[in-house]
Amino acid sequence: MNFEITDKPIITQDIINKVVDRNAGAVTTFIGTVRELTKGKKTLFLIYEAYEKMAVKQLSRIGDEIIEKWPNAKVAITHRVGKLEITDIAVVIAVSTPHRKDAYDANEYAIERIKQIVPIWKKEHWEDGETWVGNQLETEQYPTGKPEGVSHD
Amino acid sequence: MNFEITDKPIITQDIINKVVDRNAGAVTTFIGTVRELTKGKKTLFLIYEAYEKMAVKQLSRIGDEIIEKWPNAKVAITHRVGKLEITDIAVVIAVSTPHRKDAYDANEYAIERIKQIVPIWKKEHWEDGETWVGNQLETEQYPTGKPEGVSHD
Amino acid sequence: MINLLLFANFQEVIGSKALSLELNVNNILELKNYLLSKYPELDFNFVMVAVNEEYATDETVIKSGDVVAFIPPVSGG
Amino acid sequence: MINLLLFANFQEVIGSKALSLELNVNNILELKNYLLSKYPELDFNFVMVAVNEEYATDETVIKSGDVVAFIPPVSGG
Repeated sequence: MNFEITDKPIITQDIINKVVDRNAGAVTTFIGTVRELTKGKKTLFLIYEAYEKMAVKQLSRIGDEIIEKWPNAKVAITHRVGKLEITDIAVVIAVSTPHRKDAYDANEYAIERIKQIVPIWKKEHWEDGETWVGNQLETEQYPTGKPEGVSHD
Repeated sequence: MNFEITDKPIITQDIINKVVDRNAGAVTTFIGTVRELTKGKKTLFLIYEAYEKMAVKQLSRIGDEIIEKWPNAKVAITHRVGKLEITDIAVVIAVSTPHRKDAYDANEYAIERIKQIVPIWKKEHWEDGETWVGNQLETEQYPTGKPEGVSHD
Repeated sequence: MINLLLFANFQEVIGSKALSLELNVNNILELKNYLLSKYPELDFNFVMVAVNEEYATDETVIKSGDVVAFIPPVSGG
Repeated sequence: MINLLLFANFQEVIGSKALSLELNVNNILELKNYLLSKYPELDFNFVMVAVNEEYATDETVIKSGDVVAFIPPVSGG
Protein backbone atom coordinates (compact mmCIF):
# COMPACT_ATOMS: atom_id res chain seq x y z
CA MET A 1 0.00 0.00 0.00
CA ASN A 2 1.43 3.38 -1.00
CA PHE A 3 -0.68 5.39 1.49
CA GLU A 4 -0.52 4.41 5.11
CA ILE A 5 -1.09 5.47 8.68
CA THR A 6 1.15 3.64 11.11
CA ASP A 7 1.83 3.64 14.82
CA LYS A 8 5.39 2.35 14.29
CA PRO A 9 8.57 4.30 13.50
CA ILE A 10 8.79 5.13 9.78
CA ILE A 11 11.80 3.84 7.85
CA THR A 12 12.37 6.42 5.11
CA GLN A 13 13.97 3.90 2.77
CA ASP A 14 10.82 1.73 2.84
CA ILE A 15 8.78 4.62 1.48
CA ILE A 16 11.42 5.46 -1.15
CA ASN A 17 11.43 1.84 -2.31
CA LYS A 18 7.75 2.10 -3.20
CA VAL A 19 8.39 4.74 -5.87
CA VAL A 20 11.69 3.61 -7.41
CA ASP A 21 11.16 3.08 -11.13
CA ARG A 22 13.35 2.29 -14.13
CA ASN A 23 12.04 5.36 -15.87
CA ALA A 24 12.30 7.74 -12.95
CA GLY A 25 15.44 9.85 -12.90
CA ALA A 26 14.44 11.75 -9.78
CA VAL A 27 13.08 10.84 -6.38
CA THR A 28 12.28 13.52 -3.84
CA THR A 29 11.41 12.82 -0.26
CA PHE A 30 9.95 15.03 2.39
CA ILE A 31 10.55 13.93 5.97
CA GLY A 32 8.58 15.81 8.59
CA THR A 33 10.24 15.53 11.98
CA VAL A 34 9.36 16.68 15.48
CA ARG A 35 11.12 19.99 16.11
CA GLU A 36 12.09 21.01 19.62
CA LEU A 37 11.60 24.76 19.35
CA THR A 38 8.62 26.59 17.88
CA LYS A 39 8.79 30.36 18.24
CA GLY A 40 11.11 29.90 21.18
CA LYS A 41 8.79 27.48 23.00
CA LYS A 42 10.15 24.06 23.87
CA THR A 43 8.23 20.95 22.87
CA LEU A 44 8.69 17.86 25.04
CA PHE A 45 6.85 15.41 22.79
CA LEU A 46 3.84 15.20 20.47
CA ILE A 47 0.80 12.98 20.21
CA TYR A 48 -0.58 12.45 16.71
CA GLU A 49 -4.10 11.16 16.28
CA ALA A 50 -5.82 10.26 13.01
CA TYR A 51 -9.25 9.37 11.73
CA GLU A 52 -7.41 6.51 10.20
CA LYS A 53 -9.79 5.11 7.62
CA MET A 54 -10.57 8.54 6.23
CA ALA A 55 -6.94 9.69 6.46
CA VAL A 56 -5.84 6.80 4.23
CA LYS A 57 -8.61 7.70 1.78
CA GLN A 58 -7.49 11.34 1.72
CA LEU A 59 -3.82 10.45 1.28
CA SER A 60 -4.80 8.24 -1.60
CA ARG A 61 -6.89 11.08 -3.04
CA ILE A 62 -3.80 13.30 -2.90
CA GLY A 63 -1.99 10.57 -4.84
CA ASP A 64 -4.73 10.66 -7.48
CA GLU A 65 -4.54 14.44 -7.70
CA ILE A 66 -0.79 14.20 -8.26
CA ILE A 67 -1.13 11.61 -11.03
CA GLU A 68 -3.64 13.88 -12.69
CA LYS A 69 -1.26 16.84 -12.57
CA TRP A 70 1.98 14.89 -13.14
CA PRO A 71 0.97 11.73 -15.04
CA ASN A 72 4.36 10.01 -14.80
CA ALA A 73 4.73 10.47 -11.05
CA LYS A 74 4.70 7.68 -8.49
CA VAL A 75 3.78 8.67 -4.94
CA ALA A 76 3.94 7.05 -1.51
CA ILE A 77 3.03 8.65 1.80
CA THR A 78 3.16 7.24 5.33
CA HIS A 79 2.08 9.23 8.38
CA ARG A 80 2.72 8.09 11.91
CA VAL A 81 0.37 8.38 14.88
CA GLY A 82 0.90 8.01 18.62
CA LYS A 83 3.58 9.54 20.80
CA LEU A 84 6.56 11.06 18.99
CA GLU A 85 9.76 12.36 20.54
CA ILE A 86 11.99 15.19 19.26
CA THR A 87 13.54 14.28 15.83
CA ASP A 88 11.09 11.37 15.36
CA ILE A 89 9.60 11.18 11.89
CA ALA A 90 5.92 12.13 11.63
CA VAL A 91 5.52 11.81 7.86
CA VAL A 92 7.47 10.69 4.80
CA ILE A 93 6.41 11.62 1.29
CA ALA A 94 8.29 10.05 -1.63
CA VAL A 95 7.71 11.03 -5.25
CA SER A 96 9.48 9.75 -8.33
CA THR A 97 9.26 11.32 -11.77
CA PRO A 98 11.30 11.12 -14.97
CA HIS A 99 12.52 14.73 -14.52
CA ARG A 100 13.50 16.53 -11.35
CA LYS A 101 11.36 19.66 -11.41
CA ASP A 102 8.17 17.59 -11.26
CA ALA A 103 9.48 15.55 -8.33
CA TYR A 104 9.94 18.71 -6.25
CA ASP A 105 6.65 20.27 -7.28
CA ALA A 106 4.55 17.14 -6.77
CA ASN A 107 6.15 16.49 -3.39
CA GLU A 108 5.49 20.00 -2.14
CA TYR A 109 1.93 19.74 -3.45
CA ALA A 110 1.47 16.60 -1.34
CA ILE A 111 2.54 18.19 1.95
CA GLU A 112 0.40 21.25 1.34
CA ARG A 113 -2.64 19.05 0.67
CA ILE A 114 -1.93 16.91 3.75
CA LYS A 115 -2.14 20.05 5.83
CA GLN A 116 -5.48 20.91 4.23
CA ILE A 117 -7.51 17.73 3.94
CA VAL A 118 -6.06 14.77 5.83
CA PRO A 119 -7.76 14.19 9.21
CA ILE A 120 -4.70 14.00 11.44
CA TRP A 121 -4.17 16.11 14.54
CA LYS A 122 -1.23 16.76 16.75
CA LYS A 123 -1.21 17.66 20.38
CA GLU A 124 1.87 19.55 21.50
CA HIS A 125 3.14 18.82 24.97
CA TRP A 126 5.11 21.79 26.25
CA GLU A 127 6.94 22.22 29.49
CA ASP A 128 3.98 24.21 30.80
CA GLY A 129 0.98 22.44 29.31
CA GLU A 130 -0.51 20.83 26.26
CA THR A 131 -2.66 21.88 23.35
CA TRP A 132 -4.20 20.52 20.17
CA VAL A 133 -2.57 22.38 17.33
CA GLY A 134 -5.03 24.08 15.01
CA ASN A 135 -4.71 24.36 11.30
CA GLN A 136 -1.01 24.91 10.66
CA LEU A 137 -1.78 26.84 7.53
CA GLU A 138 -3.60 29.37 9.68
CA THR A 139 -4.76 31.22 6.62
CA GLU A 140 -7.20 28.50 5.63
CA GLN A 141 -10.87 28.94 6.33
CA TYR A 142 -13.67 26.62 5.34
CA PRO A 143 -16.85 28.66 5.60
CA THR A 144 -18.76 25.90 3.83
CA GLY A 145 -17.41 23.26 6.18
CA LYS A 146 -15.61 21.74 3.20
CA PRO A 147 -12.01 22.37 2.12
CA GLU A 148 -11.37 23.98 -1.25
CA GLY A 149 -10.67 21.65 -4.12
CA VAL A 150 -12.25 18.65 -2.47
CA SER A 151 -15.25 17.40 -4.36
CA HIS A 152 -18.08 15.91 -2.41
CA ASP A 153 -18.68 12.43 -3.67
CA MET B 1 32.25 15.30 5.67
CA ASN B 2 28.98 16.69 4.33
CA PHE B 3 30.21 16.97 0.72
CA GLU B 4 31.61 13.88 -0.88
CA ILE B 5 32.46 12.11 -4.11
CA THR B 6 32.37 8.33 -3.77
CA ASP B 7 32.84 5.32 -6.00
CA LYS B 8 30.64 3.16 -3.75
CA PRO B 9 26.83 2.81 -3.74
CA ILE B 10 25.19 5.69 -1.86
CA ILE B 11 23.00 4.84 1.13
CA THR B 12 20.38 7.59 1.24
CA GLN B 13 19.88 7.26 4.98
CA ASP B 14 23.58 8.01 5.59
CA ILE B 15 23.20 11.38 3.88
CA ILE B 16 19.94 12.14 5.71
CA ASN B 17 21.61 11.40 9.04
CA LYS B 18 24.12 14.18 8.42
CA VAL B 19 21.41 16.87 8.45
CA VAL B 20 19.02 15.64 11.16
CA ASP B 21 18.73 18.33 13.81
CA ARG B 22 16.59 18.90 16.92
CA ASN B 23 15.44 22.21 15.51
CA ALA B 24 14.73 21.02 12.00
CA GLY B 25 11.12 20.15 11.32
CA ALA B 26 11.71 19.32 7.67
CA VAL B 27 14.22 17.27 5.74
CA THR B 28 14.06 17.08 1.97
CA THR B 29 16.12 14.71 -0.10
CA PHE B 30 16.75 14.60 -3.79
CA ILE B 31 17.87 11.26 -5.17
CA GLY B 32 19.09 11.32 -8.74
CA THR B 33 18.87 7.84 -10.28
CA VAL B 34 19.88 6.37 -13.61
CA ARG B 35 16.84 6.39 -15.88
CA GLU B 36 16.47 3.81 -18.60
CA LEU B 37 14.68 5.89 -21.23
CA THR B 38 15.61 9.38 -22.40
CA LYS B 39 13.49 10.67 -25.26
CA GLY B 40 12.71 7.08 -26.21
CA LYS B 41 16.37 6.03 -26.31
CA LYS B 42 17.43 3.16 -24.07
CA THR B 43 20.39 3.60 -21.75
CA LEU B 44 22.34 0.46 -20.83
CA PHE B 45 24.53 2.01 -18.15
CA LEU B 46 26.38 5.23 -17.31
CA ILE B 47 29.92 6.14 -16.41
CA TYR B 48 30.35 9.16 -14.14
CA GLU B 49 33.72 10.85 -13.92
CA ALA B 50 34.69 13.73 -11.63
CA TYR B 51 37.54 16.15 -11.13
CA GLU B 52 37.26 14.97 -7.58
CA LYS B 53 39.21 17.52 -5.59
CA MET B 54 37.54 20.41 -7.34
CA ALA B 55 34.12 18.74 -7.29
CA VAL B 56 34.23 18.47 -3.50
CA LYS B 57 35.24 22.13 -3.32
CA GLN B 58 32.34 23.14 -5.54
CA LEU B 59 29.82 21.03 -3.60
CA SER B 60 31.04 22.66 -0.44
CA ARG B 61 30.70 26.06 -2.08
CA ILE B 62 27.08 25.23 -2.90
CA GLY B 63 26.62 24.42 0.78
CA ASP B 64 28.02 27.84 1.68
CA GLU B 65 25.72 29.54 -0.80
CA ILE B 66 22.74 27.76 0.77
CA ILE B 67 23.69 28.79 4.31
CA GLU B 68 23.97 32.34 3.08
CA LYS B 69 20.45 32.22 1.56
CA TRP B 70 18.83 29.98 4.22
CA PRO B 71 20.87 30.53 7.40
CA ASN B 72 19.20 27.74 9.38
CA ALA B 73 19.70 25.06 6.74
CA LYS B 74 21.96 22.04 7.05
CA VAL B 75 23.11 20.47 3.79
CA ALA B 76 24.83 17.25 2.76
CA ILE B 77 25.58 16.10 -0.78
CA THR B 78 27.21 12.91 -2.04
CA HIS B 79 27.79 12.19 -5.72
CA ARG B 80 28.87 8.84 -7.03
CA VAL B 81 31.38 8.16 -9.80
CA GLY B 82 32.17 5.04 -11.83
CA LYS B 83 29.82 2.66 -13.60
CA LEU B 84 26.14 2.97 -12.68
CA GLU B 85 23.32 0.67 -13.72
CA ILE B 86 19.66 1.58 -14.28
CA THR B 87 18.02 2.76 -10.99
CA ASP B 88 21.41 3.19 -9.29
CA ILE B 89 21.77 6.39 -7.31
CA ALA B 90 24.05 9.03 -8.82
CA VAL B 91 23.52 11.78 -6.27
CA VAL B 92 21.78 12.38 -2.95
CA ILE B 93 21.13 15.88 -1.62
CA ALA B 94 19.72 16.21 1.90
CA VAL B 95 18.64 19.54 3.39
CA SER B 96 17.11 20.18 6.79
CA THR B 97 15.47 23.43 7.85
CA PRO B 98 13.11 24.49 10.63
CA HIS B 99 10.27 25.06 8.12
CA ARG B 100 9.37 23.04 5.07
CA LYS B 101 9.30 25.63 2.29
CA ASP B 102 12.98 26.40 2.78
CA ALA B 103 13.88 22.70 2.68
CA TYR B 104 12.35 22.34 -0.79
CA ASP B 105 13.78 25.58 -2.13
CA ALA B 106 17.30 25.02 -0.82
CA ASN B 107 17.34 21.45 -2.11
CA GLU B 108 16.26 22.48 -5.60
CA TYR B 109 18.83 25.24 -5.54
CA ALA B 110 21.52 22.64 -4.81
CA ILE B 111 20.70 20.40 -7.77
CA GLU B 112 20.53 23.37 -10.14
CA ARG B 113 23.92 24.55 -8.98
CA ILE B 114 25.40 21.05 -9.27
CA LYS B 115 24.39 21.05 -12.90
CA GLN B 116 26.10 24.40 -13.41
CA ILE B 117 29.39 24.35 -11.53
CA VAL B 118 30.41 20.93 -10.26
CA PRO B 119 33.00 19.21 -12.50
CA ILE B 120 31.30 15.85 -12.97
CA TRP B 121 30.56 14.27 -16.34
CA LYS B 122 28.47 11.35 -17.40
CA LYS B 123 28.96 9.14 -20.39
CA GLU B 124 25.79 7.47 -21.61
CA HIS B 125 26.15 3.99 -22.99
CA TRP B 126 23.30 3.29 -25.38
CA GLU B 127 22.52 0.15 -27.28
CA ASP B 128 24.12 1.73 -30.36
CA GLY B 129 27.03 3.68 -28.96
CA GLU B 130 28.27 5.97 -26.26
CA THR B 131 28.58 9.69 -25.72
CA TRP B 132 29.67 12.19 -23.10
CA VAL B 133 26.58 14.11 -22.13
CA GLY B 134 26.95 17.87 -22.50
CA ASN B 135 25.50 20.44 -20.21
CA GLN B 136 22.10 19.09 -19.20
CA LEU B 137 20.79 22.59 -18.78
CA GLU B 138 21.40 23.10 -22.48
CA THR B 139 20.54 26.76 -22.16
CA GLU B 140 23.71 27.59 -20.26
CA GLN B 141 26.56 29.29 -22.03
CA TYR B 142 29.76 30.51 -20.52
CA PRO B 143 31.19 32.97 -23.01
CA THR B 144 33.74 34.10 -20.44
CA GLY B 145 34.79 30.56 -19.68
CA LYS B 146 33.37 31.05 -16.17
CA PRO B 147 29.90 30.13 -14.93
CA GLU B 148 27.59 32.86 -13.70
CA GLY B 149 27.55 33.54 -10.03
CA VAL B 150 30.92 31.95 -9.41
CA SER B 151 33.46 34.39 -8.11
CA HIS B 152 37.05 33.89 -9.07
CA ASP B 153 39.10 33.60 -5.95
CA MET C 1 -29.30 6.14 14.60
CA ILE C 2 -26.41 8.46 13.75
CA ASN C 3 -22.87 7.30 14.53
CA LEU C 4 -20.73 10.22 15.59
CA LEU C 5 -16.91 10.21 15.61
CA LEU C 6 -15.03 12.81 17.62
CA PHE C 7 -11.39 13.84 17.46
CA ALA C 8 -8.87 16.16 19.10
CA ASN C 9 -10.53 18.92 21.15
CA PHE C 10 -14.04 17.76 20.16
CA GLN C 11 -13.27 14.46 21.80
CA GLU C 12 -12.20 16.28 24.94
CA VAL C 13 -15.21 18.59 25.06
CA ILE C 14 -17.72 15.79 24.55
CA GLY C 15 -15.71 13.32 26.60
CA SER C 16 -16.05 10.49 24.14
CA LYS C 17 -14.44 9.14 20.95
CA ALA C 18 -17.73 7.94 19.48
CA LEU C 19 -21.42 8.35 20.15
CA SER C 20 -24.48 6.65 18.72
CA LEU C 21 -27.42 9.02 18.78
CA GLU C 22 -31.10 8.24 18.23
CA LEU C 23 -31.99 11.52 16.62
CA ASN C 24 -34.49 13.06 14.30
CA VAL C 25 -32.21 15.29 12.27
CA ASN C 26 -32.23 15.66 8.51
CA ASN C 27 -28.87 17.23 7.82
CA ILE C 28 -25.55 18.25 9.31
CA LEU C 29 -26.75 21.71 10.31
CA GLU C 30 -29.53 20.21 12.42
CA LEU C 31 -27.04 17.81 14.01
CA LYS C 32 -24.71 20.70 14.84
CA ASN C 33 -27.59 22.61 16.44
CA TYR C 34 -28.53 19.60 18.52
CA LEU C 35 -24.95 19.16 19.72
CA LEU C 36 -24.61 22.86 20.51
CA SER C 37 -27.74 22.66 22.66
CA LYS C 38 -26.12 19.87 24.67
CA TYR C 39 -22.47 21.10 24.56
CA PRO C 40 -22.58 24.90 24.29
CA GLU C 41 -18.79 25.12 24.47
CA LEU C 42 -18.38 23.36 21.08
CA ASP C 43 -16.96 25.68 18.42
CA PHE C 44 -17.76 24.66 14.85
CA ASN C 45 -15.76 27.47 13.29
CA PHE C 46 -13.20 26.03 10.87
CA VAL C 47 -14.42 22.54 11.71
CA MET C 48 -15.00 20.31 8.71
CA VAL C 49 -17.46 17.47 8.66
CA ALA C 50 -17.37 14.10 6.95
CA VAL C 51 -20.24 11.73 6.27
CA ASN C 52 -19.16 8.17 5.68
CA GLU C 53 -15.54 9.29 5.25
CA GLU C 54 -16.26 11.91 2.61
CA TYR C 55 -16.23 15.64 3.25
CA ALA C 56 -19.72 17.08 3.53
CA THR C 57 -21.44 20.42 4.17
CA ASP C 58 -24.10 21.77 6.51
CA GLU C 59 -26.71 20.92 3.88
CA THR C 60 -25.66 17.29 3.47
CA VAL C 61 -28.58 14.99 4.26
CA ILE C 62 -27.92 12.30 6.85
CA LYS C 63 -29.89 9.17 7.51
CA SER C 64 -29.85 6.40 10.05
CA GLY C 65 -26.67 4.36 9.92
CA ASP C 66 -24.48 7.17 8.62
CA VAL C 67 -21.11 7.81 10.21
CA VAL C 68 -20.61 11.51 10.86
CA ALA C 69 -17.19 12.80 11.88
CA PHE C 70 -16.32 16.30 12.94
CA ILE C 71 -12.86 17.26 11.75
CA PRO C 72 -11.31 20.10 13.74
CA PRO C 73 -8.56 22.01 11.91
CA VAL C 74 -6.06 19.34 10.91
CA SER C 75 -2.40 19.52 11.85
CA GLY C 76 -0.74 16.53 10.27
CA GLY C 77 2.57 16.64 8.41
CA MET D 1 55.85 23.69 -16.23
CA ILE D 2 52.07 23.75 -16.55
CA ASN D 3 50.13 20.74 -15.27
CA LEU D 4 47.12 20.07 -17.42
CA LEU D 5 44.13 17.95 -16.36
CA LEU D 6 41.75 16.61 -18.99
CA PHE D 7 38.27 15.19 -18.60
CA ALA D 8 35.44 13.64 -20.61
CA ASN D 9 35.78 14.29 -24.35
CA PHE D 10 38.91 16.41 -23.86
CA GLN D 11 40.60 13.40 -22.36
CA GLU D 12 39.60 11.35 -25.39
CA VAL D 13 40.73 13.93 -27.96
CA ILE D 14 44.10 14.46 -26.34
CA GLY D 15 44.43 10.81 -25.36
CA SER D 16 45.58 11.51 -21.83
CA LYS D 17 44.21 12.32 -18.38
CA ALA D 18 47.07 14.65 -17.49
CA LEU D 19 49.93 16.37 -19.24
CA SER D 20 52.88 18.35 -17.97
CA LEU D 21 53.93 20.95 -20.50
CA GLU D 22 57.11 23.03 -20.59
CA LEU D 23 55.55 26.06 -22.15
CA ASN D 24 56.05 29.78 -22.43
CA VAL D 25 52.46 30.96 -22.08
CA ASN D 26 51.24 33.82 -19.92
CA ASN D 27 47.57 33.15 -19.65
CA ILE D 28 44.78 30.70 -20.41
CA LEU D 29 44.07 32.14 -23.85
CA GLU D 30 47.66 31.49 -24.91
CA LEU D 31 47.45 27.96 -23.53
CA LYS D 32 44.25 27.34 -25.49
CA ASN D 33 45.88 28.61 -28.67
CA TYR D 34 48.85 26.35 -28.14
CA LEU D 35 46.59 23.31 -27.61
CA LEU D 36 44.50 24.20 -30.65
CA SER D 37 47.65 24.28 -32.76
CA LYS D 38 48.46 20.74 -31.63
CA TYR D 39 44.89 19.34 -31.46
CA PRO D 40 42.80 21.25 -33.99
CA GLU D 41 39.74 19.12 -33.21
CA LEU D 42 39.48 20.56 -29.67
CA ASP D 43 36.36 22.67 -29.19
CA PHE D 44 36.60 25.21 -26.38
CA ASN D 45 33.03 26.43 -26.82
CA PHE D 46 31.16 26.13 -23.52
CA VAL D 47 34.28 24.71 -21.92
CA MET D 48 35.16 26.20 -18.55
CA VAL D 49 38.65 26.37 -17.18
CA ALA D 50 39.99 26.08 -13.66
CA VAL D 51 43.37 27.12 -12.33
CA ASN D 52 44.33 25.40 -9.09
CA GLU D 53 40.72 24.21 -8.62
CA GLU D 54 39.13 27.60 -8.97
CA TYR D 55 37.22 28.75 -12.03
CA ALA D 56 39.23 31.10 -14.22
CA THR D 57 38.94 33.05 -17.48
CA ASP D 58 40.92 33.40 -20.68
CA GLU D 59 42.72 36.35 -19.10
CA THR D 60 43.81 34.49 -15.99
CA VAL D 61 47.57 34.54 -15.69
CA ILE D 62 49.27 31.18 -15.27
CA LYS D 63 52.71 30.42 -14.02
CA SER D 64 54.91 27.39 -13.67
CA GLY D 65 53.51 24.86 -11.24
CA ASP D 66 49.86 25.80 -11.80
CA VAL D 67 47.29 23.07 -12.35
CA VAL D 68 45.03 23.95 -15.25
CA ALA D 69 41.90 21.89 -15.85
CA PHE D 70 39.55 22.17 -18.80
CA ILE D 71 35.98 21.56 -17.73
CA PRO D 72 33.72 20.53 -20.61
CA PRO D 73 30.01 21.15 -20.01
CA VAL D 74 29.26 19.31 -16.77
CA SER D 75 26.55 16.69 -16.50
CA GLY D 76 26.44 15.58 -12.89
CA GLY D 77 23.28 15.12 -10.88
